Amino acid sequence: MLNVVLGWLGTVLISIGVFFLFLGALGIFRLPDLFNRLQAGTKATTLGVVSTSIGVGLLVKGWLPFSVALAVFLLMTNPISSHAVARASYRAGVKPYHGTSPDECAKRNLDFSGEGEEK
Amino acid sequence: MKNDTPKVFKSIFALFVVAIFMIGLFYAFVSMPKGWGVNVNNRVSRLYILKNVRTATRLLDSGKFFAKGMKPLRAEVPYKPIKFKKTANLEDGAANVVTSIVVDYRGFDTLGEVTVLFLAASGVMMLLFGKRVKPKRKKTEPSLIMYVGTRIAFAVIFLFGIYIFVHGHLTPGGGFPGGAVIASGILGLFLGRNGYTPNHAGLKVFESLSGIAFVIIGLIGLFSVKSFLANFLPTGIIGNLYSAGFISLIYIAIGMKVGSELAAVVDSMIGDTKEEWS
Amino acid sequence: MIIYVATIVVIVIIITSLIAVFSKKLLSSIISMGLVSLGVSGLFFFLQAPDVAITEAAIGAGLSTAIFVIALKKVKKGETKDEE
Amino acid sequence: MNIFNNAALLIGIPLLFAFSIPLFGFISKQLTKWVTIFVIGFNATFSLYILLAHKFPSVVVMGNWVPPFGENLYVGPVAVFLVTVVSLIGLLIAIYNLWAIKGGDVTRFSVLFLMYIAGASGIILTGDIFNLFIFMEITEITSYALAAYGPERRALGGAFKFLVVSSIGSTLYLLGVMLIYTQLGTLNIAEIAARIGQTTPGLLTFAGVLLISGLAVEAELFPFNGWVPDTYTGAVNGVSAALSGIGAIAGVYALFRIVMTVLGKDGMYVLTYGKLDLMAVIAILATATVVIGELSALTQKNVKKMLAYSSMAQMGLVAAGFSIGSTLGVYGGIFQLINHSIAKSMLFLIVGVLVAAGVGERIENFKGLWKRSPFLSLAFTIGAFSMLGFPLFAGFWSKFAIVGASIQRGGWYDFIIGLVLFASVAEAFYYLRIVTYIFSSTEMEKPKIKVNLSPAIPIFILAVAIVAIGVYPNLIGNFSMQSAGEFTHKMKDYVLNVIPTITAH
Repeated sequence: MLNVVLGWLGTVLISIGVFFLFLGALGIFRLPDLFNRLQAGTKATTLGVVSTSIGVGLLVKGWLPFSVALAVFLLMTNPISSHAVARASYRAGVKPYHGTSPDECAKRNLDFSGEGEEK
Repeated sequence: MKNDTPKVFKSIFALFVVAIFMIGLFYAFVSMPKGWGVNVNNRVSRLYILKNVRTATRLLDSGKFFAKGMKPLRAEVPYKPIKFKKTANLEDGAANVVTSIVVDYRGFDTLGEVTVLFLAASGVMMLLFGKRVKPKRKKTEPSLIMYVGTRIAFAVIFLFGIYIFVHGHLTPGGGFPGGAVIASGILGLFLGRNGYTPNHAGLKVFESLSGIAFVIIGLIGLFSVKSFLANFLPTGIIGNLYSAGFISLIYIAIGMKVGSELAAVVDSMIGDTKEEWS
Repeated sequence: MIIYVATIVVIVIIITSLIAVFSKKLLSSIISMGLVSLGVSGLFFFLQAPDVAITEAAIGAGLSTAIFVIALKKVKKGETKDEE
Repeated sequence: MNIFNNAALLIGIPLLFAFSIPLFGFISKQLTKWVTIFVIGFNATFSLYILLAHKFPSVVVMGNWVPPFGENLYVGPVAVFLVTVVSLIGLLIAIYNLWAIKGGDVTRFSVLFLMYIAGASGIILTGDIFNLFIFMEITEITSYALAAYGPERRALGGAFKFLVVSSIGSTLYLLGVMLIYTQLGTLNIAEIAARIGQTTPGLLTFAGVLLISGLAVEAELFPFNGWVPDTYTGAVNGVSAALSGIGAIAGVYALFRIVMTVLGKDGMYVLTYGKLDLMAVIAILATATVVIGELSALTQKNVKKMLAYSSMAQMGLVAAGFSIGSTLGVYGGIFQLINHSIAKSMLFLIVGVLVAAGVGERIENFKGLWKRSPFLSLAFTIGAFSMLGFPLFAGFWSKFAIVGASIQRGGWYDFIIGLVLFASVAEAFYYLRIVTYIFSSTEMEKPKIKVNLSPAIPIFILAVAIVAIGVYPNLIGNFSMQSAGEFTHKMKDYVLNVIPTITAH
């Protein structure tokens, strides 16, 4: 009984993951500028990969600890790396899509000069 | 410096050299016997284990195998055929066969490889040696997210690196990848905060001590089993954490060494130095 | 099945290595070198050498790419200093 | 306890101390140089003991796996003799470095210098074709870093050239090793040597060409020696001395161990399997090296560059001696190699002292040196006479042996006589030019050069060694003769000692 439930749960999780991965891919094709694409790529793939890996962990016996560890690691690193990419590209002078309004970064005039925000 | 050779000639020459090389390689592989690999009948193990070792001991005792005028070598150490199947199914007890080749059979090579890495790191540090100066241009301060995130990720990466080299004799991996993983975690720390400096003296001490540990393990083998880098510990039951003799010890030493060395290389590359010659 | 994946990986390796050779910018050369290393590590995995694959991924794709980028940055800094 | 099984210490102790020198560096920078001297001194005494005890050959087993399975060191006549020479010259250069190396990262310099000598010893001692590659890497990586040491910018250029050339070389060598491994399934030199006939001839030819190309980089043979002049000129003088005195020995040894023992046939004259007579190839390369090296050295005004080209030419002579293939030829080659490394390292050390004293590297600067420093002038003259093969100096006997070997061999090998004569004439021209400059008088009064004790000791010892060998050539001639057999009679003197149970031949 438990196996059946776990199997269904795993399948559903994998389906959700695959759907979000598809959405991420679609977003990378359709969205206009770097920041939007990055958002689509990261947000969708984070959820997609995490739920896929947990689903696989539920389906295959004994893989759950590994897949949970994988998911935690992905949750920690994936957003940070895309945050770093976005920040670096903004600083390097990549202009956001003109429909992006308001440009919070420009408005708040964030201190990028290197005088430390926090030490 | 200006180079007047036309580009076309250069390209033609390069193509010529590459073509010769490729033709040679192609010819070499075509002329290889069928099977694309080692001729199994001539394999080392067959030649020496299945056919010869039994008779070898006898012939060695009679001294027939030595050339005239040559004293028998290893006269004082009697020739012992290797006993396979000492452990469950492998002769040195490592579940990961690659590891037993790398550390046990060819441990001397591995010591050499570690030395190569050590020397490369030493060379980089020697070239970039100098007084530390503050960078003239101000660097961008990474955001808070990076700062916190890299620190948390570092713990996980560090743990993973340690796992890789401690389980080197059980699962794929070993000292080199483990050390590299640890070093990449430290690289993340560099990215996370400006002016992050690891403890230089600590890195140096770590590097030296782990290298010394490797050589001393070898020397213990020399003085206990009379052979440098010999496995002097019991091999245990295959698949256990405490098995395979000294392989895990050596992998721990290698992992610490590689990790601290690569971290030191990254550190000396990132830091700005000014040359000074007294 | 795995032979098709491996073929795709090999093609990717060839393309990225050509980019690494012919690209005008050193930075893109370095990045594509990292991609070559990643592909090679995948190939090692397909060829059932997980040890080598892990090592290649950690050193080739991760660490050496980073060190190359740092070195490039250092060299460029030196160039600008000389010009000034 | 048997001391010969402990020959692994020749590698192990330098490694142990190389790893721990950074710890000594915390105490004092000067201490690290003394540690280097101590360790190389240990190597020198230990190998000298083995050499004089006459109990080799012995096989040192690594990791308790007998030769074809694990790795082994082969402590044979050649290995012991060359290791002794390498560590003695290394010891002298380390004593010189005590004075010469200041500034920069002295700790790392000590590490690299120590490992350079250990790597060269490893190349000579090892009995495994892949382990040879590892030690080659060790020596080459240390050489790049050592050659780049120093405040001068040109050092970096020379080191970079060496880096590019020798990384290509070692890749080619590795490819050759791979081809042989696919054929025979073993990496042990003795086993490959015994079973080399089982390989496909075409593949063996290609593998042989790859191996020779890889090893010729460090042996400074013609198409692969473009790095020599710039690297030698750019490097600090102690390092140049080490490169020409130690690296050359290891490179030539590795090259001829592969060509003659691994790829060669057993017997009096070495021929090769496959479609190519590799010894003829070596002879052609050696001829080209000698001609190009000597002609380039003639035109140089910079003494250091001249020495570099001369070093190239001398290595060509060594290779020519080896390529004769008979025992006498190999004897001449080894003898010439030893003489070259003694004399050339001494000349580089002298130039180092002169540069530090503000004399300079140009030929004109040597004018009137006799009045400024009789000791250095005399030593330089001795070295120059030995290089050009003046009778009663060391170089004479080796050139004589090479000529004798080529006469004995006959056939087209007679041209090596002409080669040696050409080299001697050219060397006489450019070395005697400097010697006349040294003894010519100048009107300008220049201050005397004060030579410290630390550089004076090695120069003195090397000069005395040259004269001693010149007067009594058997001093090293005996050892060279003992060594020569190992290259030419590979089954009797090498293979059967390593693997007594071998059957396939």
